[in-house]
Amino acid sequence: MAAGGCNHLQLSDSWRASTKSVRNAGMLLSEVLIQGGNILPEAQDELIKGLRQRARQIRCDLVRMLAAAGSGHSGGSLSAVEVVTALYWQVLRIRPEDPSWPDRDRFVLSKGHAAPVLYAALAERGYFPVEELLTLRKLGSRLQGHPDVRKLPGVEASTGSLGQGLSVGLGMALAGRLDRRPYRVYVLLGDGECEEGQVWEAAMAAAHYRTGNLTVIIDNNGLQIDGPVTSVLSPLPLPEKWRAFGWAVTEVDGHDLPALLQAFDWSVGITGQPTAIVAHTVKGKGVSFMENQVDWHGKAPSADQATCALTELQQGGENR
Amino acid sequence: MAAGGCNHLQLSDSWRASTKSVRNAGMLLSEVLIQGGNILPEAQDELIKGLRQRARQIRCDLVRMLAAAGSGHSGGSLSAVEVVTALYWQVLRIRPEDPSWPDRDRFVLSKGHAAPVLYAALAERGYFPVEELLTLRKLGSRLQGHPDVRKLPGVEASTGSLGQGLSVGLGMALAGRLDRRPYRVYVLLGDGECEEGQVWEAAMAAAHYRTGNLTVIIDNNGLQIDGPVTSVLSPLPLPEKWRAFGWAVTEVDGHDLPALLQAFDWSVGITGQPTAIVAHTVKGKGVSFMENQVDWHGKAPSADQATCALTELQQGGENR
Amino acid sequence: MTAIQSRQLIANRDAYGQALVDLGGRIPELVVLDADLSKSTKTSEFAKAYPERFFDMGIAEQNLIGTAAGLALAGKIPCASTFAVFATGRAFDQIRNTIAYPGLNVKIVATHAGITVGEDGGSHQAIEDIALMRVLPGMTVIVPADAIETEKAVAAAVAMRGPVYIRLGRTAVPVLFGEDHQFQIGKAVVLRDGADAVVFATGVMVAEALQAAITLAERGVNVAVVNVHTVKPLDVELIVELARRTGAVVTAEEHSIYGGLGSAVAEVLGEHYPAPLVRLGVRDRFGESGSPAQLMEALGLTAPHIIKAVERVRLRAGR
Amino acid sequence: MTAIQSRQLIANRDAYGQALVDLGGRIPELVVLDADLSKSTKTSEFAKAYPERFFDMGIAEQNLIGTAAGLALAGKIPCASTFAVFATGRAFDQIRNTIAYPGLNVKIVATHAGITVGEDGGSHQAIEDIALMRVLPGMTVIVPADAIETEKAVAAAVAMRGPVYIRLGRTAVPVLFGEDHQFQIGKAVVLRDGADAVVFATGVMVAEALQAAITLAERGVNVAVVNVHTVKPLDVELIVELARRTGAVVTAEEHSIYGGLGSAVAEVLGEHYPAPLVRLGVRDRFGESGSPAQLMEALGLTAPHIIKAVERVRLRAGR
Ligand SMILES: Cc1ncc(C[n+]2csc(CCOP(=O)(O)OP(=O)(O)O)c2C)c(N)n1
Ligand SMILES: Cc1ncc(C[n+]2csc(CCOP(=O)(O)OP(=O)(O)O)c2C)c(N)n1
Ligand SMILES: [Mg+2]
Ligand SMILES: [Mg+2]
Repeated sequence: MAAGGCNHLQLSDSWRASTKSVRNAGMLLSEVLIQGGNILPEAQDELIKGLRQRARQIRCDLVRMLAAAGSGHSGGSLSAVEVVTALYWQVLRIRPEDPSWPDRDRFVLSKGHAAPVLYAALAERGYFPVEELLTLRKLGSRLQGHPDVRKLPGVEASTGSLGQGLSVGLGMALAGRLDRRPYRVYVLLGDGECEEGQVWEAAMAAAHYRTGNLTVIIDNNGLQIDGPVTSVLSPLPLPEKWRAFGWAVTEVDGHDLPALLQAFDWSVGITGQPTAIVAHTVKGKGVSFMENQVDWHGKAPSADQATCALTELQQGGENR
Repeated sequence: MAAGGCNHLQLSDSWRASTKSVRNAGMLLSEVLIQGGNILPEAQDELIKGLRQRARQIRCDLVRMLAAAGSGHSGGSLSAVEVVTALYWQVLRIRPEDPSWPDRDRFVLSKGHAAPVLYAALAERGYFPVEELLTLRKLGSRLQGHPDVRKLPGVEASTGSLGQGLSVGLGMALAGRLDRRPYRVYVLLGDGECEEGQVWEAAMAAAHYRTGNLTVIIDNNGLQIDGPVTSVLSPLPLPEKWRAFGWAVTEVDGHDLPALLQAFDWSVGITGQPTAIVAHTVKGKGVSFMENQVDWHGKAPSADQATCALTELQQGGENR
Repeated sequence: MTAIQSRQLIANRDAYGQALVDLGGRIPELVVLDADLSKSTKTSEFAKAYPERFFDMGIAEQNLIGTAAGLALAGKIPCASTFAVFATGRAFDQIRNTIAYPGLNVKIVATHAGITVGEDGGSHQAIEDIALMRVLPGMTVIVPADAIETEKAVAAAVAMRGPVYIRLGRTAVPVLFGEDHQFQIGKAVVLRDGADAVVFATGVMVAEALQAAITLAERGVNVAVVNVHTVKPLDVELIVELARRTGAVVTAEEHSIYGGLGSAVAEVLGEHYPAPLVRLGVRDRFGESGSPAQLMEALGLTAPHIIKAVERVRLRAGR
Repeated sequence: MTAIQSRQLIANRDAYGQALVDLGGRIPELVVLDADLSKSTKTSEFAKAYPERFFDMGIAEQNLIGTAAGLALAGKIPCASTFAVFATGRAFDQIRNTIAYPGLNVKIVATHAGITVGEDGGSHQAIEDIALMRVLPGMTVIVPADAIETEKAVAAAVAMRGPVYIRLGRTAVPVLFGEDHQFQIGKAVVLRDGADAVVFATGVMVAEALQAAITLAERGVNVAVVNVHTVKPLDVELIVELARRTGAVVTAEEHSIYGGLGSAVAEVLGEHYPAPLVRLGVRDRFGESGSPAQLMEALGLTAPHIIKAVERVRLRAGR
């Protein structure tokens, strides 16, 4: 296993063990970490290191699958890697071997065009074979251009038409409360997506129904398709808007894994009110020629570009 | 002319004269009034007295036309009477004899179910005969259940499907700016209507495009159809939401005519930013048995109820 | 042969409210959503009986549908209601992409469809909702003719898996059927047989068609009347059979002549048994204010108009 | 008789971008709006040429349409663009109530219609947009077949008063017509005459139909091909004439078989000249990811499928 490599890295056994024990104790590991619980400092370091490796692995998966597909959304997949990594390897209580476990936490990718990052996470988490990632967008594939809940295990909702996922998450959250199930619902929105009125309908309703089991993460990468969000049609300032709509809000560097874990822990602690995490991110993060480039929104790398990107990712080292 | 009566009152000549001269001087009378300009105090009193009489006249028209129609929206028409009166008799620069004058100010009744209050104002302002009000909702009438821009002069947009009027107003405001026309656009929204996502799409866009020529008035009567807005699906707090969406906001007692005039003057003074006036009102205002009664949202008074209501309105006196 | 069994008038939406209350007791997964029109759609009845399973989403139809989708994904059986014009039009993309595309188990039960909305006028009179729902792959579209059929349709919709659209009107309509009325989704019902022409009717037009048939029978013209309560999936077999038997086809619906029952029958005829057809419906215009009865008359949707249509189509068929 | 004049491939949306720039210079009232897809819809060309008359409304299709309505009410001629699935579905109620009901002078020009959207998959492939727009009273619905026709359609739409929907695809398609192509809204065009059957085609299917006709001619079957670029108002006269002349009718469209051209022709046949009909289109299913060519093949929308449809309908017509 090459350190910093882009192979299917496995986390070290010690990390696995520590994670497991904490999970079994009914607490989030991150919670323990942040609140200075009695976890060994090496385990903390190990956890974050493992997550970083995981994030890098997912970026490599993204580059490979997008290049193989020849089309797809690179920028907004890459910007969400840490958010998705934190969710799937630390936050979500899920059972990849039992995708319809009724008590599972739900993740709705409302910005459905970032399907590749969801697929990569699901594959790496064991929902389906990693090799299947290379069928992305091909005729007959379970990996549709936008997530299709009928086709792929682990996908919680069909998305792609922007602005609809929060309503779906709200419905799930209401059902969870009705059934007295302990699950939480997480919804990832784009910043451009926040221009859709339905987002605000759902935001208003979630606050009205005090769905404390509902958390939104906004991938605030500053870009949409036609340009920077501030020049196309500014949805900013986001925190003020969500607060005015009755949500508890925090802001975080969306590539800083410890900060993200802390934010997720914060969200669990808030009850009787939905929570929003505004994650400041870089579109195309991790591939230098894609970073902050609006043109890389809906484009896949060529084979050459993919090679460059993979090299760069592999050289990035532990802390990139 | 019975003082405080419910006939088609004409304002006294002195008021007309003073209004006219100030208008001719290119200023809003209300502006002069508020800013302590050199208008005679009697003219001030006369103006407000005239507007109050006008408002009462419109309430009487509403009761009569709704009773004649046998159906229609009483509560939300009555709550908007002062707002509409202030607009049509003081704020809007319009020419009833030339309804398509390109430089006219525009008023869009986004809460289209309050059509009766718009029709009453248009009739009283001379757009069409007052008697025609009694054809409301009848087959073949120009007074459709919800405003139809094709049918009735003075109606600026077809509305009735809630949440759409602000977008229309935004389009008009953008066109005005493009054509360098001096007109302003006013849009009246319901508080329940603010639950529609399209309202927030339009709000975001208007702020982005800095349409200083666009003013929203929210008829904050606290009720929608299924109950109080706070129990159905709370859109509150409204000022915070509009502010977070980039609007300049003021709050006002929506039945206090001097305060309304002041608010409209304030809105004219704000440039480079759209303005929102949150008008706190009473649904069913002026008819005691309708006030704050959710059941009077979409109901017309019977003949007996109308008689009661008219008596009450006629006894209300000058300052009611 | 069924005739109009009762002069009792009940609004289908009232039957819907009652059906919800009944089903709510038996089916714990049933949840109901509305968009600030629960008193009009009669979901308020369910809200009273099962407050914790009722969600008023306010004036926000997009979110109404999206939330229903989420509830369905979590195992609930949601019925989402509002006026037909807003249910289908304001939330079309939500129904399309979040419900129909994944085939979710959501029932959209809309009231105030058609021109019998009356005085509210054209902005509130859905004449396109059947067309909108029919074009969605996998969507079942039901238009009950009376209170009894409404009750059975709602129960059947809740009992099946997958998305269903049920179209109800505002006004009270004659009760046509008895409690023993057999209702099966997708199975049209011959209410009256006849060899001289066939009228395929749906919703409020079924009663008008029956009346027209009675009048015509007095004149010696025997017209079959078929209640096409399910516009999708269409009972193709029965339609072809009746078209073959009569050779003269009329459709009658309180809906645009584009995209609804008339189009559906035209498609079947073209592809299976070409025959002269007259479609009765709203002919490319919006509704307007007026009483329901005035509008039905003005827009040509009453029994006398069906009679004329039958005469016209028989002429064309060379009878 | 026209045949495929050129092997040149141009996407209709590119022609749209060009048309906007041309018209922008001549028509000062022309304004263009988009919803964060200007590079895809090609309204970005207009934005570059006339920045002050271009409005990007962000990802907010409802407001896109509503703002266009307001601009029209103030005397502008707005062209509002985004993907077809969102233009028609996400903003249906806005188009219905704020544009079609008052008959406003707004042109909705949508791109990325149909399954040739390709890899983005079913959520992005509008197969219902024609049905949605056709049911709206007074709405003109145009589906150009190539770049030349797109240019002329856009110019004609801007020149007429009232709401128009123009449907464009994503992919490059063969240029069929020359600069001298006569285009008139509502007038279908016989591209190829023939007495053995008629294919009424629209949009990308026109080229497929021509190809099918050429192959069939080699086998001695002479098929008329009609370019029905205007689905509404429909050229009823021409359709009846061709149906009468051939007695065997096929329709071909990159759209659901419900509510689009196929239904429109079925309606005309039923009401004017009953004749055997086969409708080619998407048969009650959503699209999926794949290349445009793969999908056209998989969903049965290529020349060979048209040939089979012609054979089928001729068999039914007893030929
Ligand atoms: C309703 C809808 N309108 C338009 C689109 C086309 N579209 C896909 S991605 C995108 C931009 C999204 O921007 P943002 O939400 O900021 O996503 P990110 O930057 O994270 O990729 C648009 C307009 C869509 N998918 N859905
Ligand atoms: C899109 C839409 N949904 C629902 C309705 C039905 N409706 C008419 S009035 C109304 C309540 C409006 O409440 P509010 O905006 O507070 O108006 P007001 O209290 O001033 O009458 C509703 C739900 C509608 N007209 N349009
Ligand atoms: Mg973004
Ligand atoms: Mg209110």
